[in-house]
Amino acid sequence: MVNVKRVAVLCLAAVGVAVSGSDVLAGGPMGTATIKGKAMLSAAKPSMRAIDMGADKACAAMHSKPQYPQGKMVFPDGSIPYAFIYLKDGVTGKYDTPSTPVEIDQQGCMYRPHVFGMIAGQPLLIKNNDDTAHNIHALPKKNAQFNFSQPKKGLENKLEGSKTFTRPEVMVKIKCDVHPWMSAYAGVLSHPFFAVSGKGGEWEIKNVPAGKYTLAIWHEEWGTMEVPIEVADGATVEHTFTYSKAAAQRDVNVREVTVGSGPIARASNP
Amino acid sequence: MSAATHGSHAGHDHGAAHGHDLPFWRKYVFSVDHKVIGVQYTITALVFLLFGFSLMMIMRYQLAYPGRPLPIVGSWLGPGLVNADRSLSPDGYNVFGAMHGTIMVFLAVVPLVVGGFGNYVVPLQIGAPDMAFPRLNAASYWSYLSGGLVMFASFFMKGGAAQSGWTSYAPLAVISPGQTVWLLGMVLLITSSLLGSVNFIVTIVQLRAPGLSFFRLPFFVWAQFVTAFLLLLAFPPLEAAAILQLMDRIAGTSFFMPTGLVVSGQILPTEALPHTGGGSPLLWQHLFWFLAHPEVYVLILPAMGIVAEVVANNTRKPLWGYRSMVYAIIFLGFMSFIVWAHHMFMTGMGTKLSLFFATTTMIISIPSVVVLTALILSLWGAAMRFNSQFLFALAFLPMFAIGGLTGLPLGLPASDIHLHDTYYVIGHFHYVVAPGTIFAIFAGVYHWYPKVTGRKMSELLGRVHFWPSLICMNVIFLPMLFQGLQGLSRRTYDPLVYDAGQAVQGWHFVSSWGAWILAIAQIPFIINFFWSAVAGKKVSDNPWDATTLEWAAPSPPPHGNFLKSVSVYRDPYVYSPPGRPSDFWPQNQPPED
Amino acid sequence: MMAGGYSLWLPVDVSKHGFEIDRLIYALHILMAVLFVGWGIVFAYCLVRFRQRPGHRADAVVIKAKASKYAEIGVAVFEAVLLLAFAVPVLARVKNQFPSEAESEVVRVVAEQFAWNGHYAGADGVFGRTDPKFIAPDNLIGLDPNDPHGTDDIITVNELHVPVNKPVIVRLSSKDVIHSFAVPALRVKQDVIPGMTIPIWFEAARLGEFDIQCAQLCGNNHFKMRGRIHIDTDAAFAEWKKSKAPGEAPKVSEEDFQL
Amino acid sequence: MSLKAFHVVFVTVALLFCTGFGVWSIRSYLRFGDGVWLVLGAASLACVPVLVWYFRWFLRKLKRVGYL
Amino acid sequence: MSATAEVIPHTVEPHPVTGVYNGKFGMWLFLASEIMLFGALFSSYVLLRVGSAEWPHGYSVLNVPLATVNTMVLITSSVTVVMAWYCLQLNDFGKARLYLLATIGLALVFMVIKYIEYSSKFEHHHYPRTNLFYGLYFTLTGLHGLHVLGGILVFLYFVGPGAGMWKTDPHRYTNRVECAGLYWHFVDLVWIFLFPSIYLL
Repeated sequence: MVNVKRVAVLCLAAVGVAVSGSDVLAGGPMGTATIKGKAMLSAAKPSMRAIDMGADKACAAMHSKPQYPQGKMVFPDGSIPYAFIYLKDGVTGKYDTPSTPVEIDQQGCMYRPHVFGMIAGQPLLIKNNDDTAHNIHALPKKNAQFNFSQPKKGLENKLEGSKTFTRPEVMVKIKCDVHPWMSAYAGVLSHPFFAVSGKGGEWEIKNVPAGKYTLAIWHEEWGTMEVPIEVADGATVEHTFTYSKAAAQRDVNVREVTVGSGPIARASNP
Repeated sequence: MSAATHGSHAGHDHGAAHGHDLPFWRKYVFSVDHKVIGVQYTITALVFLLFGFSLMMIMRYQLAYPGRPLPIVGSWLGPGLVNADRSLSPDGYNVFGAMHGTIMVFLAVVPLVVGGFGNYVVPLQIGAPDMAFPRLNAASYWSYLSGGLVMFASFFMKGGAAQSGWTSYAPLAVISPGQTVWLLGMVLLITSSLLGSVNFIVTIVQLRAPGLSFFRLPFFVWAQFVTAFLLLLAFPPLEAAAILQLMDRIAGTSFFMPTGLVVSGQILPTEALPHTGGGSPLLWQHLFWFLAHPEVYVLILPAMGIVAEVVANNTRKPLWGYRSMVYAIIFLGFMSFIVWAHHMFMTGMGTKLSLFFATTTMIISIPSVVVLTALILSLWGAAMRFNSQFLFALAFLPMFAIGGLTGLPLGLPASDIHLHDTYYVIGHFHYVVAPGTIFAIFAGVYHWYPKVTGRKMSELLGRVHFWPSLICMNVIFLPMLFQGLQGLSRRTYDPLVYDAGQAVQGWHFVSSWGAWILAIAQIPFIINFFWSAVAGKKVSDNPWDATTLEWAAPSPPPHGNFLKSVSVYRDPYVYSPPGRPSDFWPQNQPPED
Repeated sequence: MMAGGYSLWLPVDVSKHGFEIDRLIYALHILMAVLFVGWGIVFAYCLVRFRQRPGHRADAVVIKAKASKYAEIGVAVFEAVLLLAFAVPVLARVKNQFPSEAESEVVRVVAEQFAWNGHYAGADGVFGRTDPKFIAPDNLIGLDPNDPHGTDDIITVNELHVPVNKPVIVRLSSKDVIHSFAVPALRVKQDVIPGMTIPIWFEAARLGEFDIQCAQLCGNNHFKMRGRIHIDTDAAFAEWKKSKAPGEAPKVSEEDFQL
Repeated sequence: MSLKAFHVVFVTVALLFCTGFGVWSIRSYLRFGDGVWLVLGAASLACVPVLVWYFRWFLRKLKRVGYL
Repeated sequence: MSATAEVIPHTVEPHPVTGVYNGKFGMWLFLASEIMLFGALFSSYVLLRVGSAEWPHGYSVLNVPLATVNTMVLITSSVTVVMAWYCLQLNDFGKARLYLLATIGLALVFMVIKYIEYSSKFEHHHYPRTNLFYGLYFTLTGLHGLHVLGGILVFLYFVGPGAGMWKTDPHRYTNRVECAGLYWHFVDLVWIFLFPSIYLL
């Protein structure tokens, strides 16, 4: 049994690191402007069910309270966490790839953090803190797929060089196939100007050089939005992204099929 | 007939003159001589046999001690195959499992019994100077070797080796890494088998010595003949299947991918998996098993042939029921094409179809019983000479009996419900191929070694090799039958996950130690194999007092095989003929002699 | 070496049809033992009696062994009997003679890498529509939220509950690759083929909790694809269903959010 | 079976094919009214007498050659 | 090591009992395996088609006139290859060579038409992955095309570097052309089955 409170604190700390992605970086031109704001939802809250962790007793035992899908979280004031905000266009400089890895932890059969940003080529450190088997299945479109298992507690894999995500891609989904509810998203960029919204939907991108940019937001459930933005040295620009409807743009080919079904086997038709 | 005699003459004259002026690499490396190719096949396949066995020994460590870091080898294996703590990873387990099956079947056992023994012995036993198409024969070997190297190289490629089982069931195989290289390797191996089988059939039909009618052929040649037909007709459907799966993987077709798949939460088609659907996963299984069931007989028929040779020679009496054995294996060959779907009883096929295949499966067990019974009855009234090859041939009989009998519960769809895809299946077919076919291979090596090298292998080391091998084989595979009866699924990386696995974990421990001791028991064989080649006792051309034609050639036979033309005057196994002082009467000895 | 009703030989059988399969397996093993021992006796006798020794010469005269012919005919007859008298009726009963849906409990099982998703029709007895586009972490089988039949459906992961002494029909389907639904204790096994829905049925005779295994290699965590099947009394089953029924949408407070 | 024998089989199959395809094309023409079908059908049927003539010529010319 | 062939009986002269020489026997066995290969693919085609809810008619999506021309081209090429073999039997190497060159030419025409067909499909964004029909179309005709390509290479060898054998061993050369002809007939026969089943039905 893991102390839930402690986990929560740790995770908040993890989000904190991701929010200030720009602190860690050097190489290209760094500025003094700050862009910050909130991610909000004005539409009706989504209906959700608690995650059924009965699939793996080891997972269920790690939680005293029901867990909900992170992508559907909405705070009572309508703010939403786990939105990924980044400068989509307008960044010109070339930025170094940091050698400090981005850490993904598997804890209580959830990924911590659920959404994070990284720079293409930055190493990934994946840890298993659960007393059960996980597999880590990345489903990128532009980068190389990976899919491996960590069958027990304490194992960790460091992916670097050609093994990590080497090309910018927003977003890469990471999934655990053993525990189908487990997913994480990585925003892979070529520069350090990104943030992930946290408590109160707040986010902040620091050290932005003066210039004109396209500021974009991505959210797993609500989709993407873009806004042009201009910053001057030393200035702080605020922008609040508000999703007004379920913009869920899932790039799926909608078909009229029932999941996993098809013609009933003729011979053994009841 | 005169043409054949003339041909043999020419062969000798030519061979004697030709054998000397070839440079080393033409004589021993890129040779077109069936004997050199046979030896190349044998040695390559023995290396693959050892390699495939090593993969299994690593897997057995994980099964005996789930999750424990691998000693020694753990640090040699790449990060895909082992976890950070150097224990075997689930991916590594699947890779090793798939490659163990592939290597053992396609790269070790079939090349040994067909490519190795078939190539070396068949032309000699029919009195031919070489195979019908020597260059095709060489092409067959080099195609096999390239296929093998491609398979081996796949371990070091991005994505690693195949990990979807040797059966490569779609859709898993279509979406798993490593499979493309596996398919390319298979295409090369299939090509090799096709070239080889065409060569064998033509050789056996066209190149027999004068007087060697079909019913005077040694049983081994018959076995190779039927085997060649199985390879010729059963492999192309697998090639077709491999082409289709290759298209699925690289061109994005959906032959084996049905509509509406959701892989890892992604609805197909996606950019990475552009499968539009509409295909049938069962199509792959039908095409695969249409090959793979005859393939089982490809594994076992030549082994029966070797055992028959060794038994006849060392009992010093003719085989009991030679003709019925021949008819039995011809019938077996035909039937093996209509039993394939007994591997698919659990796929939801209709009961009528199930019963059809169950019936053909029961029918096909009869000829196996005939052959086995004939071999056992051949012992009656014998004067047995217990040398190493005979010990292995004798051990083949009960081991193959267990393997064959345990096939019965799997051949009936009702009992198969409980036993399908459990360790019972593994125990069953390993009894057929491991202490079965591989023991026959050992018997063949000890038997024909003097022909190849002119020297005998050590009898002492032979016995040191035989007894631990026999015991260990049973220690490994008998527990699997019990594990299977408990319902433990095969291909389970960590058996402790399941109740059934926990109940029978002790057997895993026993099996694994059996496997490791078996490996040690092969050391005397390896020493014997190489040491005897230089220091073994020199022997005459016919050290076992055998009757078949290969012993009429010098040891080792020169290029062109026979010093003078051979003709055949009688049945293959005229041992202890009444009224003659000698207890054997070679096929080529004229009657007035 | 005992755990959960497993012994050295066949494991515990809690189904009503299982004894027939077990009987067939026993009969087959008796046949196998008879044949093996029969061969073994001849074999062993030969090994001792017909060794090479001075003055002994092999007898090349062909023995007319009628025994072998009888043995072979015997085997063929025995196999025919097994096939016709045992295997066929069992197979027909298990595969063809389905109970009526009205009198049975119908469950859908949607397999995926690497879990068994259970789907119960809920109080209205009608399965909700499913569609891949609705698949989400909290909706693993893609239940259509707009379908009124689906609102009361029960979804489980790796956990099935079935009533005892009542026929159960399981409709098997797969989201991705081939799996195999195996419950050794119930003597049930069926490959789950994507693109097809394959129904099977069984009737449990005893209470308990048993393993669901995946018997077909389905990927790197194939070994982790273990579910549990609970065989409950009618009352307990109804109780469980009630406890699982989705009620009002849960009120999620800020404290439930864990970042 | 020699090449001659196989050629006999081949020409027979080709004859059957030309007849069948000709008839099929004409029927398609009647169904869809597309002139292409008429051309194809006529050409294919025209091949039939040509092939028959060739067949007879071939058999006469290769009388010496064996079928095995 | 062409000399090895001399030591092996029945390389040129037929076996007295079977009545054929080794090469022809081997070629027929090879064709038997080819029948199994294409048979398996045809069975897959039938199975997939029967299992599909809808299936386009070949003539509605494929270019039948072009394929008809291709069929005629292949039938003609079978005639020329038989003639080449016959001319060799009459000791007329010059004429045989012309017939072989004609066969190669016709095979090349076939490949060019095939190329035109394929590229127009790609222009319309019809790829093997488009649907099952196109998948099978490209796989079956592509594999057949590879066989045609193999035949072209063999015939090129016979008129090019392999032609020297006509001087040293004319009988064997004639046999080789016969074997290649058998293969070529088989490839053409496959097309005669492929054409109606893919383009017309």
